[in-house]
Amino acid sequence: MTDFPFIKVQTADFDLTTEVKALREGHKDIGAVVAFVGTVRDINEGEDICALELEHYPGMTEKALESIRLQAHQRWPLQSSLVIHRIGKMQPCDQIVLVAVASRHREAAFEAANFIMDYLKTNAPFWKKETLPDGAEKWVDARVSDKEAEAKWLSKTG
Amino acid sequence: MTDFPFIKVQTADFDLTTEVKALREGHKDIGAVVAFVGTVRDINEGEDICALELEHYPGMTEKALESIRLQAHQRWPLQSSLVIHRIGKMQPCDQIVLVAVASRHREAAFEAANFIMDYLKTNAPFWKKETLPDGAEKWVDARVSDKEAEAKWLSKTG
Amino acid sequence: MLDIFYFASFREALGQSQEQLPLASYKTVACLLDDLSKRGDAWQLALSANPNLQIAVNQTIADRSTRLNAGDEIAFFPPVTGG
Amino acid sequence: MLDIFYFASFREALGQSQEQLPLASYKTVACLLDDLSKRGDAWQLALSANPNLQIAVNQTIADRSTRLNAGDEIAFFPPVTGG
Repeated sequence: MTDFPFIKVQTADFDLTTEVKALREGHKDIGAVVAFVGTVRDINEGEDICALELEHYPGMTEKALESIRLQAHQRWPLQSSLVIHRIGKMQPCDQIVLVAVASRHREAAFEAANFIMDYLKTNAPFWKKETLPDGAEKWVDARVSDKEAEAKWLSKTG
Repeated sequence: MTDFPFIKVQTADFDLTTEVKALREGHKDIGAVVAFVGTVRDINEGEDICALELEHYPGMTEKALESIRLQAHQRWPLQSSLVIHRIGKMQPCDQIVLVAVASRHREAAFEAANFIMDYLKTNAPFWKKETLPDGAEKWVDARVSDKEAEAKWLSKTG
Repeated sequence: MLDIFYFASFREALGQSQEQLPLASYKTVACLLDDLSKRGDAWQLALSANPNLQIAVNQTIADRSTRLNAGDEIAFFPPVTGG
Repeated sequence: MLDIFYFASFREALGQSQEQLPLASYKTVACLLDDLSKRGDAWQLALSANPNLQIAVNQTIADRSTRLNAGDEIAFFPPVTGG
């Protein structure tokens, strides 16, 4: 599906233990792993959510995610990292995205995982459509706070 | 072993998927989970490590961890959090500690998990002893950078 | 030829996900957008009158001034909302 | 009585993990430390001459000025290194 072994865009769910094990495989001097899991909430901007559908731009998605991952590796001393993003139909409580980062020390791992998520939110071509209780469908609006979260990294030193 | 259901001090290993599932149980409006896993590195301060032994202060450990967890909940809007810390003998690559935090949005989850780890490092009564290749045992020295990491939260607003 | 893609709310509002157009008349993304906007209100709303329009050329973020070449893949979409 | 605990490198250097002492002579942690330090070099090194000495009374971080009461649990240990 992709040429990037540490990037997966898939309809299937993922297992945290399995993925973190794969992330750590072959690296003995890892001291810190930070894993972020984004999940479907049952309420968004005050409205009940019954289902969520994730559309993406095949090809560009993988390139964008790989570019974000490489920027993180240039900025922090990481042993490894991976990004999994699901597409298709999902229910409340489902896992949507996994960003996992391994490093010698915890600060780099926390910062890099946070950075990858902030950039993914504003640069990876995914779009969410919610289904409301009355059956109506609604494209999710981009959040201003996501742009602000991305911008904060410009003034930070890695 | 403890009166704090979200604090576990145990010799047994833990499974990430199982623990994150328990963390999320009963909370539907979680949008973000951040899990930190600390692992035994095979090298520390330039020396090869063959084994690690974790000693703790039973009773005070649980109180200290619960206090740190509550401070995080006062500071950020969290749905739930948990801390698992292993004690006893461990090998390189073994998991030592898990801090997992669930929140509506990712920023609180990242910050709270980072905060709990920084405070755990300097306030929870655990001590590490390393076994070197020649069989010598050596107590690990506290790191100045850990004190600095803790101090940074004093000037930050939650 | 140029391959044009529309995603998410654009795909729905414009009633199509992709099309091919001859390169000849479009030196830049702006030229292409001007022409597409003449197709009707939905097109103008999504493409010309939309301050949040996102543009990618060959799967890399681009803008109106980006020059086009034969075989280019151009995509138009709203701000992304994944994660 | 007071329950005294020693952890990690202190436990090893002092050759014991816990002991009981009568409260009577020790109004504060400082009094207790002064007395323990008279036991020899290892005690002085770990307890009196150690700028990094950590003290807990009843499982809460304390300092030399903390007052002691009957039944208190006092612990001495080096800086923590978990996580």
